[in-house]
Amino acid sequence: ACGGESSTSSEGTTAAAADQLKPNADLSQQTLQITVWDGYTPAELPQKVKEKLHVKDMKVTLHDTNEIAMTKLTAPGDSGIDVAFVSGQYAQALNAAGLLEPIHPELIPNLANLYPEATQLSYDKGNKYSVPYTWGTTGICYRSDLVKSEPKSWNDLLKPPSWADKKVTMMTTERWLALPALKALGYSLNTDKDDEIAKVKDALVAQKPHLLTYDDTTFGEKLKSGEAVMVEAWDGWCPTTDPKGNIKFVVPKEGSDLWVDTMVIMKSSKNKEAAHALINYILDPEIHSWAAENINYKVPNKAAMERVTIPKGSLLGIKPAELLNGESIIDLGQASTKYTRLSTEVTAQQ
Amino acid sequence: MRRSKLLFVPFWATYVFLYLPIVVLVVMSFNSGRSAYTYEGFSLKWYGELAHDDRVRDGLVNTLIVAAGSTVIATVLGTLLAVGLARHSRSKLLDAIALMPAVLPDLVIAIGLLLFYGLIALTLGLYSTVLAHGLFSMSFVAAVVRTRLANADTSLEEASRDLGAGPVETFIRITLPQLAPGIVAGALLAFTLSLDEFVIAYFTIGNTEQTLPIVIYSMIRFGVTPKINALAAILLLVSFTAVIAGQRMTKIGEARAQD
Amino acid sequence: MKSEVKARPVSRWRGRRLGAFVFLSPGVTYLIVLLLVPLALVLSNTVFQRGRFGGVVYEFTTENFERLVDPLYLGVVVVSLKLAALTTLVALLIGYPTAYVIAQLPRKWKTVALVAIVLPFWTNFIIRVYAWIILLSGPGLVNSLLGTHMELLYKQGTIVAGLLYSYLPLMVLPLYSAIERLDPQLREASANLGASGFTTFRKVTLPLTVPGVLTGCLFVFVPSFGNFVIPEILGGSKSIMVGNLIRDQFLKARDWPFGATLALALIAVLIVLLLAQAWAARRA
Amino acid sequence: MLKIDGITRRFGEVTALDNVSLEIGQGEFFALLGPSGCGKTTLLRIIAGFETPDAGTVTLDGDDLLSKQPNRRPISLMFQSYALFPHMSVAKNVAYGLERERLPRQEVKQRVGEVLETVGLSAHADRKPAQLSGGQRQRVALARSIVKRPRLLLLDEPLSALDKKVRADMQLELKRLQHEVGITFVVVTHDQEEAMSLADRIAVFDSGSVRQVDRPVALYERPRTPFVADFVGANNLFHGTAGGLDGIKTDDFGMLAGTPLEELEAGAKALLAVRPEKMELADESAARGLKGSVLDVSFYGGVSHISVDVPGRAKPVLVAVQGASSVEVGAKVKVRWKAEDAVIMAVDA
Amino acid sequence: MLKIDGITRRFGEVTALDNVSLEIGQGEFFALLGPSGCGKTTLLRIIAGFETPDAGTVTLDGDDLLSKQPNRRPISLMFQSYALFPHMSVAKNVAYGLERERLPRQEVKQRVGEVLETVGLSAHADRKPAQLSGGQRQRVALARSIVKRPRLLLLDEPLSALDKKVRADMQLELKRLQHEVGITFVVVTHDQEEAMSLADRIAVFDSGSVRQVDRPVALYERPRTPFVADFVGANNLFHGTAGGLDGIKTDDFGMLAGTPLEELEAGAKALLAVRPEKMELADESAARGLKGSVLDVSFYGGVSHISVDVPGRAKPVLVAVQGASSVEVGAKVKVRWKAEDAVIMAVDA
Ligand SMILES: Nc1ncnc2c1ncn2[C@@H]1O[C@H](COP(=O)(O)OP(=O)(O)OP(=O)(O)O)[C@@H](O)[C@H]1O
Ligand SMILES: Nc1ncnc2c1ncn2[C@@H]1O[C@H](COP(=O)(O)OP(=O)(O)OP(=O)(O)O)[C@@H](O)[C@H]1O
Ligand SMILES: NCCCCNCCCN
Ligand SMILES: [Mg+2]
Ligand SMILES: [Mg+2]
Repeated sequence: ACGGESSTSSEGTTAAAADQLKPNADLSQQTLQITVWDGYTPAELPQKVKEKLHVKDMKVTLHDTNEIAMTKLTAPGDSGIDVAFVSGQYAQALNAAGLLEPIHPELIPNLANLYPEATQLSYDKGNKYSVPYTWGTTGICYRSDLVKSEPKSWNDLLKPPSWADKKVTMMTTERWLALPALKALGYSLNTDKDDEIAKVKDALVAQKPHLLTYDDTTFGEKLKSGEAVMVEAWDGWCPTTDPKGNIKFVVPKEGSDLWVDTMVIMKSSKNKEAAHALINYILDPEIHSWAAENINYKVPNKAAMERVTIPKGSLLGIKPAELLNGESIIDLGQASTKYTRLSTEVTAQQ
Repeated sequence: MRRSKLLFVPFWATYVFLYLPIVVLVVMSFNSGRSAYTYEGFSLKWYGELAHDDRVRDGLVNTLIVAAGSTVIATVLGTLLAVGLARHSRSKLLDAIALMPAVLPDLVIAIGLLLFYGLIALTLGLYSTVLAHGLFSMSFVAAVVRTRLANADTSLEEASRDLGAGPVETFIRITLPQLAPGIVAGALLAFTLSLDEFVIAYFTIGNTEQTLPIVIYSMIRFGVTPKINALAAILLLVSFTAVIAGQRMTKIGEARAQD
Repeated sequence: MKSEVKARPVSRWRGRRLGAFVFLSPGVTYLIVLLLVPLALVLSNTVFQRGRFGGVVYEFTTENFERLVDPLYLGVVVVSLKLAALTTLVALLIGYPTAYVIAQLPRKWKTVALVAIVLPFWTNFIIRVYAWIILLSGPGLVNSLLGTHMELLYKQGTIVAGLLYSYLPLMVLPLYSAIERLDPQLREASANLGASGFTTFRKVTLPLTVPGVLTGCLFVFVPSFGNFVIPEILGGSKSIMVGNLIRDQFLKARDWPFGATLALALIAVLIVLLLAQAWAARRA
Repeated sequence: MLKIDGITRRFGEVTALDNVSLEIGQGEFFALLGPSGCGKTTLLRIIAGFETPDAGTVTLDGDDLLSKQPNRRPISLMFQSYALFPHMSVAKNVAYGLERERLPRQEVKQRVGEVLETVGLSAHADRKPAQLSGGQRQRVALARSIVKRPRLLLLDEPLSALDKKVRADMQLELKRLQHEVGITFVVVTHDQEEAMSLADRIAVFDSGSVRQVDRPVALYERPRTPFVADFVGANNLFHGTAGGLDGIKTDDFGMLAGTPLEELEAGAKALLAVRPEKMELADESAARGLKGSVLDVSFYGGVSHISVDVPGRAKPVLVAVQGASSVEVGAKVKVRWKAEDAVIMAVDA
Repeated sequence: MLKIDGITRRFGEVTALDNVSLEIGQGEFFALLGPSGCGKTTLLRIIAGFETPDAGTVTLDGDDLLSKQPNRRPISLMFQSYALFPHMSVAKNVAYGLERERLPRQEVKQRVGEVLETVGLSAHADRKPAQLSGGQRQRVALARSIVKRPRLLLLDEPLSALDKKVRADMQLELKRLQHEVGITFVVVTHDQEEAMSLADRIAVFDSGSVRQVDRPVALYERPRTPFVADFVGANNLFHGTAGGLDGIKTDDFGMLAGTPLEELEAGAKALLAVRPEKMELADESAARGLKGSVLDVSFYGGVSHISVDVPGRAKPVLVAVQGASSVEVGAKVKVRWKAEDAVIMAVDA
């Protein structure tokens, strides 16, 4: 939490003086280039945007991970990107690096559609430079028919019982690799204390022989096939809606995180009015609800969520208040290397 | 001379090893279910889905453009480089530098080029990837061609010079045909590597273009689906057709040359 | 007469220089602009500090090099060397006979066999790697066929298999190129002097194709050594390699200075290998 | 004994060997002589196992050779193009065959040393083939094949790149090997003198077929076919029809004196052959002989060849005399010979 | 005129050429003769531009040759190892040089056809070198270098793989080229007869140095150094000390008759040389001559060589007689010669 404070008040926001933007700019003179995860926006979005906003053109680049997006966005030279989709702590880092255009709320009337909770996220209180797109938490996803007892604690994953030995997976994206142990040990997700991180490391190294594998993307498949019985998972990617109905999700009793994927506008953009118009358009309940229905992630948009019919077993029903129980992950600046190091040290262990 | 039968064991083993996963991919592409592991019945629906996927089609076209362009650059420059290094240079350092792009991790090249293109404020596009792929492909071509130049009998080149051909003409008419199998092997390698290359393409391609590996990489994050298998199968089919057509063309070409 | 004697070395040199210029300048220019300059850009980072939020702060430091010698990283290097060496060895053992047989095939089959080596690679690297998961995973094909439940994935052996699968053509093609040009009479002479097929191979064919062997080994060893995708997908990230380390610094830790330092170390190892290769190839 | 029976080998349209049969005795020095491209190398390659015949058998002391792998045949072949191992030193090249027999190192070293001494290359033992001159390479190839002392030694033009002196030494050495070690030799050579002086018997080939197999003197003095008469040694040939026991009838020169090898039907086509050294150059005013004028005098060291243009003959008549000759170009002369020095043979229709 | 001046070439320890100087006239047929490895090929390669000398100059009609690129020299070299282009047919190989001169297609075709006819390979025009026999390959190499009709033609053992018949044809062809086209020839050959009969002048090399340059007959009959006497043609050599105008004094045989080439100081070391064909074989009871017994009789076609063991001499005396000889091995004989047939020369200390 303290990390969050320090970074929101850091050089980024203060240094980046807002451009004067014209509310009535001629959008037909502007084009849009966005970068986003594959499948994270509707395929027909560019077409619709062109029709609705009358921008000259809109193109979509896809990125696979936050990290790759960051590399492209932070490289010298003009990335050519107007709007980027990145997770909260990365938006925070981009802003700290002075790369983001402050959000002009007057150009995004649809901000009003957001849950109030979604305007008070610790990496960017007040949505000064980012607008949330989806949010969720991390927990244990498991096969209810294959576990002898339902997991309740992160320790069930960290020290799997014999029936789950070599049938559990963890994510390696470093902050999420540390999450179960941090929470199990009762530490903050944003700790930069060396002794705490050392303890986390011990726990993870001890866990390693009992793992099936590390897996950031296909853990759902492994559960379905029965190779794994318990996995660390983001809520939306835990296939609880599988017709067989034997996959369940639980947030362990020690607590978990609140992650947010956001939209940001690059300072280098030459189409800032159009960029704002795009974000505003996406916050339209009709458009935004598409994300919840198609990618199974909750959206922080009250109006949108109200349109969604929640299927049986879906985690879309988790309420914002519950989500806020999770600790927001924020960028740790220099100290974030400690987590890289942790990840390296754990995986390098033979 | 009779060849030892024993040698055919590793020979066939190699092909089985290379094709076993491919066969599995193709079979699973006809899976009616969504699972990558369990075959649930025959279906062509994944091919149907693929047919409507513009991203895949555009990616394929871009990939072929990049592979063809970079192979041309690499084959020409790499062959010249190989001959230059073998015949006109004694510098081991130059030898080593010429091999570096082939052996540096993709990522280092990718980051380097990203920085470089940024520094000179180049607007990225397909061509920036063509140049980047040309870089490592050239190095592969040069290395493969050099394995043929090693110990090569220089008296053929001498004979050509003696008969009045200048260095360039000798190169084209004598050296090049001698090197042909090496050049073909090198070009094949270059084309193949470019078709498959992801990291460098990712960092050097313009924001509006994607190559197939980039498309696939993002499609595959949730694991293999039969749609991706179908894509692999189609790629194989296209490759086989291209190769067979190529064979035919060379045969016709050779027949013509005989006349 | 005297002036001719003087004129001679100069103009001979000119002739040679012209050849060197014609053959070397295009490739060398390309290498300088697109390899050396970008590398210099990356490597210039090694002496600077990571910015607080990633990026580079242009303040001199030796910290990156101090970190480099940490036993943790050395351990990763050792594992990488081991896996890459094993991959190279196996690739050579099955790649050589394969290339050898291809080189002896009748002309029309030669091309077919050669193309068949690279054809699978015209699909896609990641798809092919995933195909191995289909084959080897718990519910995968091998286990179904054998009726077993062995865990075949996520082991160092699986990484080696994956690397082998990915880089075998890089072994076969240079070997083919080298073997193809051998004078068949040399093998005949050897047989005539009483050497068995194997002895002929060991004493004549192999030594004469050393340049191809060296190139093939380099082509397989180095990308194996620097690979990060296969340890991740097939090894389940349980054993990481140098490539993963570098990737993580650039893409996860956003610690470019340290990533560049690791890359520098890798390049140094490579240069040693490349120089050794160039030396051995020239000797052969 | 090496028995070659009915060997045929075709390369596409070319028939390199056409039903060749030969028997070569144990310890014999056998030479193959014939025009360039007549199939000599092909025959050696079949015996050594590098070429498979389309028909025929080859046996060595009764054992079928063709079914054996090349390295299992007790045969050394010296390749016409040497086929030296470029990556091995001269000594290593020569030692190669011995090492395959697992001989003790010391013995290998000694035998290699000896044979290099013999071929005069002791000083070059450590050089690579690329650092040798043409003749030196050929001697390495020779050394490499003789050092094994195989039962059968096949030499394909073994001395063609050597000067007379070295060649004479090598010839002596081959003879010595034949006598001391009892090796059977089959040697291809285009050098007739070499074949004549070395070989016990010579087979003359033409276009893939054997034309005559005989001892050297018999071959030279009693050629059985026009081809052999023409090919072996220089010869002056006259065409005509058989005309009894002591000559042939020709259109241009009337009756020419000679000795038929076998009885010929009167009127059958016949050929009369006189060796240049049997030709005598006589004064224009001599009683007998064909009139002509000296066209050219060539000095060949030990002998001189005088070409005499005889009206009525397309080719000049060749006369050999010892030493340098004093006759001048343009001189009018007569050429003549003794009836017993001229051979008459039948010409196949 | 080709002028070679002070050419030296070393390979590491080996001095392949040691300060060689030669002048070869326009249109001359010049032969290089010398033992295997004496530097002949190296000299041709320097003239053609594939080897750089460590010292010395080469000029052609006054123009410096060494500064010219090989392809700019008006010279054709026929390589000892042929160096045929394996990927081109025979016709293409031969046409290569002409095409470089951008001659009209029709002319190229015609000239290639002619030269292939000359070397007897018209039927093989479309084959690849790998499909040819050794001798056929050599003829392609020859055809390829002569078809260009360069000012200077360098031939390195051009006929070594050919049988006598084809070789004689080729020799005639070379002579014709020399006369009709006026090409200057420098030919390396180990075949002394060839050198003698073809060349206008011959240079005898030994270990990288020129020992004698002379017209064939002079070289044969008046060798100036013991090396030349021994190397060129067979010779019977006797060592002794100069003993006036008509012989040398020897330890074993007393005074031997001969003719000194130049005045020798009495008592200086001297060598007497008698050619085998100048040797006479006499009855044991003859008045003059050295006593001996017949060791061996070899038949060489036109001549026979008789080795006579003469007590007191390590090497047998060689006697050449025309035709087959009737003398028997073991016979007691005497060998003798005329004083004017024996050459006496000085021996360097
Ligand atoms: N590249 C080389 N390295 C070392 N020595 C060499 C090299 N080339 C030639 N020689 C040596 O130089 C000498 C002269 O060689 P050259 O080829 O000129 O001889 P040659 O007179 O042509 O002999 P031959 O009649 O046998 O062909 C030989 O002793 C040979 O071994
Ligand atoms: N691989 C081949 N393909 C086609 N023709 C061939 C092949 N090898 C040899 N020939 C032909 O077969 C014939 C016999 O060749 P071979 O090499 O046996 O001749 P040779 O008697 O050794 O001649 P030389 O004395 O010239 O070496 C030649 O006419 C040659 O052109
Ligand atoms: N790394 C951020 C975690 C949240 C999941 N977002 C991934 C988006 C891919 N659909
Ligand atoms: Mg032959
Ligand atoms: Mg030579």
